[in-house]
Amino acid sequence: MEKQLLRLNVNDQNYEIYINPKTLLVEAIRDHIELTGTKRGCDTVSCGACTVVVDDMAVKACSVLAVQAEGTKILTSEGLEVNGKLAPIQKAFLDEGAFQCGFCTSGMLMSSVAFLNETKKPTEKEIRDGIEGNICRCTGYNSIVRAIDSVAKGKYTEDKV
Amino acid sequence: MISDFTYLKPGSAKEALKMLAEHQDDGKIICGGQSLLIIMRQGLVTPEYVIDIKKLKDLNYMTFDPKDGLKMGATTTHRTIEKSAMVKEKYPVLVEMEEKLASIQVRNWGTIGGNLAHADAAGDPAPVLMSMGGSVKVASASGERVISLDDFYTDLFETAMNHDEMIVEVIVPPRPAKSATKYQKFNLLDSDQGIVAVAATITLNGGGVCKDARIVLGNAASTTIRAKEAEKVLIGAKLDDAVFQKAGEAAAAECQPVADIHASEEYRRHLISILTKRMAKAAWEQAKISG
Amino acid sequence: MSLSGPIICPVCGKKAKTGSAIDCARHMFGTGDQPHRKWVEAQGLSFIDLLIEQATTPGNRSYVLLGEIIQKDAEKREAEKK
Amino acid sequence: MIIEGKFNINAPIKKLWDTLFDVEALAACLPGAEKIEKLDDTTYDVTMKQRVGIIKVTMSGKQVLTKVEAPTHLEMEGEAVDKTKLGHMKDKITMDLKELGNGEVEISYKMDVNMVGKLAMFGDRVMRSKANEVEKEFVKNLSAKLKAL
Amino acid sequence: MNKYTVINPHEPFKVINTHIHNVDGWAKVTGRAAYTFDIKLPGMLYGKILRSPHPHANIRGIDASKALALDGVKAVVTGKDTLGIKQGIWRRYKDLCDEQILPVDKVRYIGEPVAAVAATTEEIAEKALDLIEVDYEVLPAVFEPLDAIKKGAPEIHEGFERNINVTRHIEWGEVEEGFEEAEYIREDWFRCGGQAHMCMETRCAVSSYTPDKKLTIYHSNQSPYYMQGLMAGVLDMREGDIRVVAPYVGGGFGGKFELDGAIFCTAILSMKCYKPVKIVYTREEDFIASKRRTPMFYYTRTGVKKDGTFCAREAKVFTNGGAYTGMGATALYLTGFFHSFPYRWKGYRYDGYRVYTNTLPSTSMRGFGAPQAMWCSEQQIEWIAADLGLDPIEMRRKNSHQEGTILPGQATIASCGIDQCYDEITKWIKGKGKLPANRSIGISACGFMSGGIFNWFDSPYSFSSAVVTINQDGTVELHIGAQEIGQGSNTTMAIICAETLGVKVEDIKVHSGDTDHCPPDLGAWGSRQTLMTGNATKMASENAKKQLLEFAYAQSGLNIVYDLDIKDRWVHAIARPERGEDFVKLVRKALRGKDGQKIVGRGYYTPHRKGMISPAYSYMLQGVEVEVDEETGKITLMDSMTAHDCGQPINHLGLIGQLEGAFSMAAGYGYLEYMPYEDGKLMNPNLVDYKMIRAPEMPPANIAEIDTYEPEGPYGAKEAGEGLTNPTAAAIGNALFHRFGVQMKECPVRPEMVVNALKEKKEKEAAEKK
Repeated sequence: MEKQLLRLNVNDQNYEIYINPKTLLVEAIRDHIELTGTKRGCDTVSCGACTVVVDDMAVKACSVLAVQAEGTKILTSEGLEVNGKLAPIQKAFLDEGAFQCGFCTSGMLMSSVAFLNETKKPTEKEIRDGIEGNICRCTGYNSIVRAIDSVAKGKYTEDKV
Repeated sequence: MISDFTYLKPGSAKEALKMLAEHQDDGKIICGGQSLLIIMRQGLVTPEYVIDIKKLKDLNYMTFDPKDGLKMGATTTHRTIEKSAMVKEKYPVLVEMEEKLASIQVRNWGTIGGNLAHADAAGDPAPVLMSMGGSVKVASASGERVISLDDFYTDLFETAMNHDEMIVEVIVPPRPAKSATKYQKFNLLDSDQGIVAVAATITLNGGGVCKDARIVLGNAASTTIRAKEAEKVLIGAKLDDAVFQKAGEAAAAECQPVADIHASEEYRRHLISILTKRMAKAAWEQAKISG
Repeated sequence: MSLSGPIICPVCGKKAKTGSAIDCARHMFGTGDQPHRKWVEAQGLSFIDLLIEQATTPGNRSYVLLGEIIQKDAEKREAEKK
Repeated sequence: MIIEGKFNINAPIKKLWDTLFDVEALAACLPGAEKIEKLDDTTYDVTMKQRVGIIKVTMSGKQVLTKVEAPTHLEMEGEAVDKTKLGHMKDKITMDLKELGNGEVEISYKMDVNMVGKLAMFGDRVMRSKANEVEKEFVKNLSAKLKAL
Repeated sequence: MNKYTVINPHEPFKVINTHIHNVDGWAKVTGRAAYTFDIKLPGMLYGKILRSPHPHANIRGIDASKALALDGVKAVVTGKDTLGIKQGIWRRYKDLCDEQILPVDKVRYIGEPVAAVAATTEEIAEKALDLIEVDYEVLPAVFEPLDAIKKGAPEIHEGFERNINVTRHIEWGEVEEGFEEAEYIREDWFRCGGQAHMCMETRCAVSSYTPDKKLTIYHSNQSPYYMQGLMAGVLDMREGDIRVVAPYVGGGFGGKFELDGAIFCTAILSMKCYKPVKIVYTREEDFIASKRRTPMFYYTRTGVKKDGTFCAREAKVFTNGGAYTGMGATALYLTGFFHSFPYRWKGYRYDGYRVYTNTLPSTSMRGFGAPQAMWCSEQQIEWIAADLGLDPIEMRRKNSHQEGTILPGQATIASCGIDQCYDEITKWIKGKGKLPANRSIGISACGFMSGGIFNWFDSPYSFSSAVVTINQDGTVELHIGAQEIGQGSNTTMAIICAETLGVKVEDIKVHSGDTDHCPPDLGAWGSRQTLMTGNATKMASENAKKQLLEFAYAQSGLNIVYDLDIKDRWVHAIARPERGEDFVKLVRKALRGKDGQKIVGRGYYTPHRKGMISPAYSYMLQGVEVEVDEETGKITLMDSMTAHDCGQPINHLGLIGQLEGAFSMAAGYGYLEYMPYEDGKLMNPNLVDYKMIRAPEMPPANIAEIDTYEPEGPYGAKEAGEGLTNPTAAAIGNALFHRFGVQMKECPVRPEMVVNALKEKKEKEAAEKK
């Protein structure tokens, strides 16, 4: 199959890649752009390890064709930290120990970021529903919920400047 | 592994229909792709042409007027419906249903048209929309027609659409006075599809008697189905717990569920009877207080 | 007939826990290796069938049955010795 | 996976039995049957095409009669592979015909189907629902055929 | 959200049990942590494995010529390309080494590898699989242990009559006397299901064989040292010629310390074409062809006195071993051992039989046999209490282990905080007051080991070892063979090292997961690393510190009766802490004094005279509040409380994470995670149909941390995080018992089972009325 040129904007950086149109967004990001923070954990759009933020929305990158993401702004876990400065959600994950093996963490962070941008004063239930598309086999989720909650409650506001 | 295909990106619905007319059975419309890409990855579906309508602005709209009701373009995402203040006011059950549909990621990218066209008997929107008397407008290069959801599903993963047709609009009639719809699915995890699901719409007359009832069952047969026997029990009756119980039993008797690892046929019937009873009652209680 | 000493496993010579035949039977099931199994089979019993019976039905029928055979065997051997 | 079912046909049992063994007639009645060919006394070459929504499956393989007690009992075994490598299946089918006395014959069948591969992912739900549908269609076609004979 | 209580905390440490970020944290939250899954080497090929569609079949022949002709295919290997060596972790017991990863002539379960392909892309490799023709002779198969043991059942392994793979027998105390003394005896039969490890990172490996006959393997595993040894065995190479690197590992849970198809097939493919080869299992492959928790059939008989004093217990167990032994023999032993826990008995007896079947092999999984043991034991105890009209908590309490309890020939309990666990759980239950009608509480007790004393691998090395090197700038290199798989062991070891040396955690660089650079260690299993590698790390740190302090003594000219110590990078006399010197300065002087040699401390640990099972035991109680929809049977977890005696906690955040994580996995085992088989085929090998707890299903996890002191552990530490996988399922069962009076004997408890049990109960009651 003839490859076609695709322009993607990932973490504020423009990339030009040549892909087969059947390439999934997660494959474009991992295999072509070589940002491997985004993971894959299943083949059934179940686990959320491949979650990235597309135009401010959390999306599972294994359920989107890369060509469908042309013209959007994509954010991955590598784009959260800027010049060595961690984003509030990253700090909160460290403070709460909201990860163990770390394989789901990138996806979990991206779901959290999109959720926090959208929901200002979330209840615990809303936070849990906000990450229900992401499986974590290690933590039992509660530390992740605490991390999201602490960001929502403004614990890291001074960092936002 | 997904098999190779030619990717087509039409600029308008009209162009998309032209492509579809050209490729017919070899072409496949993709919108959110949340269901399609899974089965394509499994190699179960191998289209030669994939026509991407996800970004079509002319299919992405939501309008409401008291006479015609709610009209949603096919590419309206689940999340848009869930977050719409208008939908929440006019059709609160749609918001309740959407909040329980899979996960935020899926709702962000997946679309109402794609969901209905996929024709999964365990899908969430179909029972609710069918229960509210909804229909879809399907179009082909040669014209448009409106199909009531009652007639839309013909078999497992099959619809009344021809190969050159696609859903362009979802239509929900205005809610009658003294009417309410309730929906619940039985699942093991919050984000799961239903092992079974029931949507119930109850419309009351002035005297509190059931004027109309529409009971729709999800995943209780090879397609989403109306539980017409259960409806008969309800219509014209003065509603009380005994009637709801009877309606539940009727629905359980008329549905045609199959067994799988999650539930036996018998247990599915049992669940249908419980959920039908509960949803009919919940809809009745809400209908009593609604304008 | 009573034995002069505690029951000793006819296969490996291990002294039964309380000296009784039923304990020796338990020891045989517990060890379950080829020599022990072979001994049981040689008595015309099916080791595995006894085991399944013991594990899947109430009571201690298999233990008792094998215990009786071990007892008889011990008695026989003691008599032979004499 | 075991699929069982039962249906009634209004016809004399002998006629029914013969129709079932008439390869051409059977192929015409069985929905999706693309080919049924008799290879020898007990072996048939069968190709069935089924469609589940957008998924197309074409299974082809051999069915072997393992027990025939005319006109009441029939057993067969077979194996088939999907053309596009979606998977393969093995089946054991038992069929019993019973005269009900009112001119009707009750046909009961039991299929023990074992599927491997991607098809198995869809598994039970699809197979059962499809079996149900095929049965209905088959009964309709067979009844019509018998009437016409 | 969650309540966290600490009971009898010890003197505060400088580093231990303070709020320390995970040392791998920054890499994991920035997406930079590279897993085996992410590795791409120059010129790398991609491999795929062809798997058996049959549960039991002879391989008559394999024709790969069409596959080899496909453009891009570089190599195909089958069993014939291997040495055919049967492998297993039981190097001491050859009989139990029964698995050829690529079998030469016979397959024994659906999904077993049959051939492997290496190609330039994954897609080509997958296409090539379809072109390999395998001629199978299908054999009759058997799937359930109680069928496989019957006369006439198919023989799965030659010479294993009735398919009995392993038997294990435990007996101590006076069992018969105990039963004679008993005034009430209860017998029950249980079934426990399997469970998938479901690591987020599926099994994967990259192997690179070079012309100098050296093999480098990147592999997602729990014990690089085991992998090195096992691979050397199957390839007939020297261990030293194989380097195994386990970079960041995306979860293990007991499922990644045996050879898998990925590591074996990449290695032999790479040896065939001298190029790096990568294989990543799909999620489906990971379900059908990795291993699982052992399904068990349990019979247990318990005798007690009317006042609730426990007398004796005996159990018989048949386990579904699947096609190969793997780690399953140990699970068979440990389930029997922990079935007696945490109680004192006059006598205890256990007979366990592991049976081969034509299903996925069963192996170790977090809890290692104990979750099954507790599912049966803790429910039966609850029923006995009800039968006798006794308070279940008080009945448990009066029979529980204490400090000094001896299990003859097996174990001596040195530290035990279970009494306080009962107090905390009682407080939690009382604090709830009257529950709504649709809710109930269940509790369950448990004890678990802190590191297994099993040298099945026949290693001549210490069980754990560590090397501490101090650089001239005061930074410290800590080399350990322990494996970080997410449980936080690197952080725990850094904490122990920093505390012991008297420096800060940021001074420590931890090196692990590489057999070329780290000392041998048996790896991450059996809750062993905190205690065993912890002891080795402490010893190595003390050793380095002592060398440093020798210089400090020499140069300070202190009176010989003064003791020196280091805290917060300050070397000082304990009696006069203000008198001292900066750590880094001292290090520089010491290096010059040692002729420029770095200070290197060595530490090692192997348990001695600690019984047969483990050097130490932790204790815990789990309470759950459960809501059940009586009509649909749906189970919802509303709240939970864990009281855990974990010795001295080392890594505070790690401890919480381990307890919460163990709870979620254990609760899943109790009511969600179900592995149904049909004709040997797993029916739900995907994350749509295999249900696991997600964020909305997870209840608050309240924790009471009970700090005891374990003399054998580093700073008094012992196990936390694996043991809690054990009691939870039974706690859920007990909640159902209290609500409805139904006795659930099979786990996981699915809603349909609840509905059926209630129906049965009603029918029985109606029949009794008549």
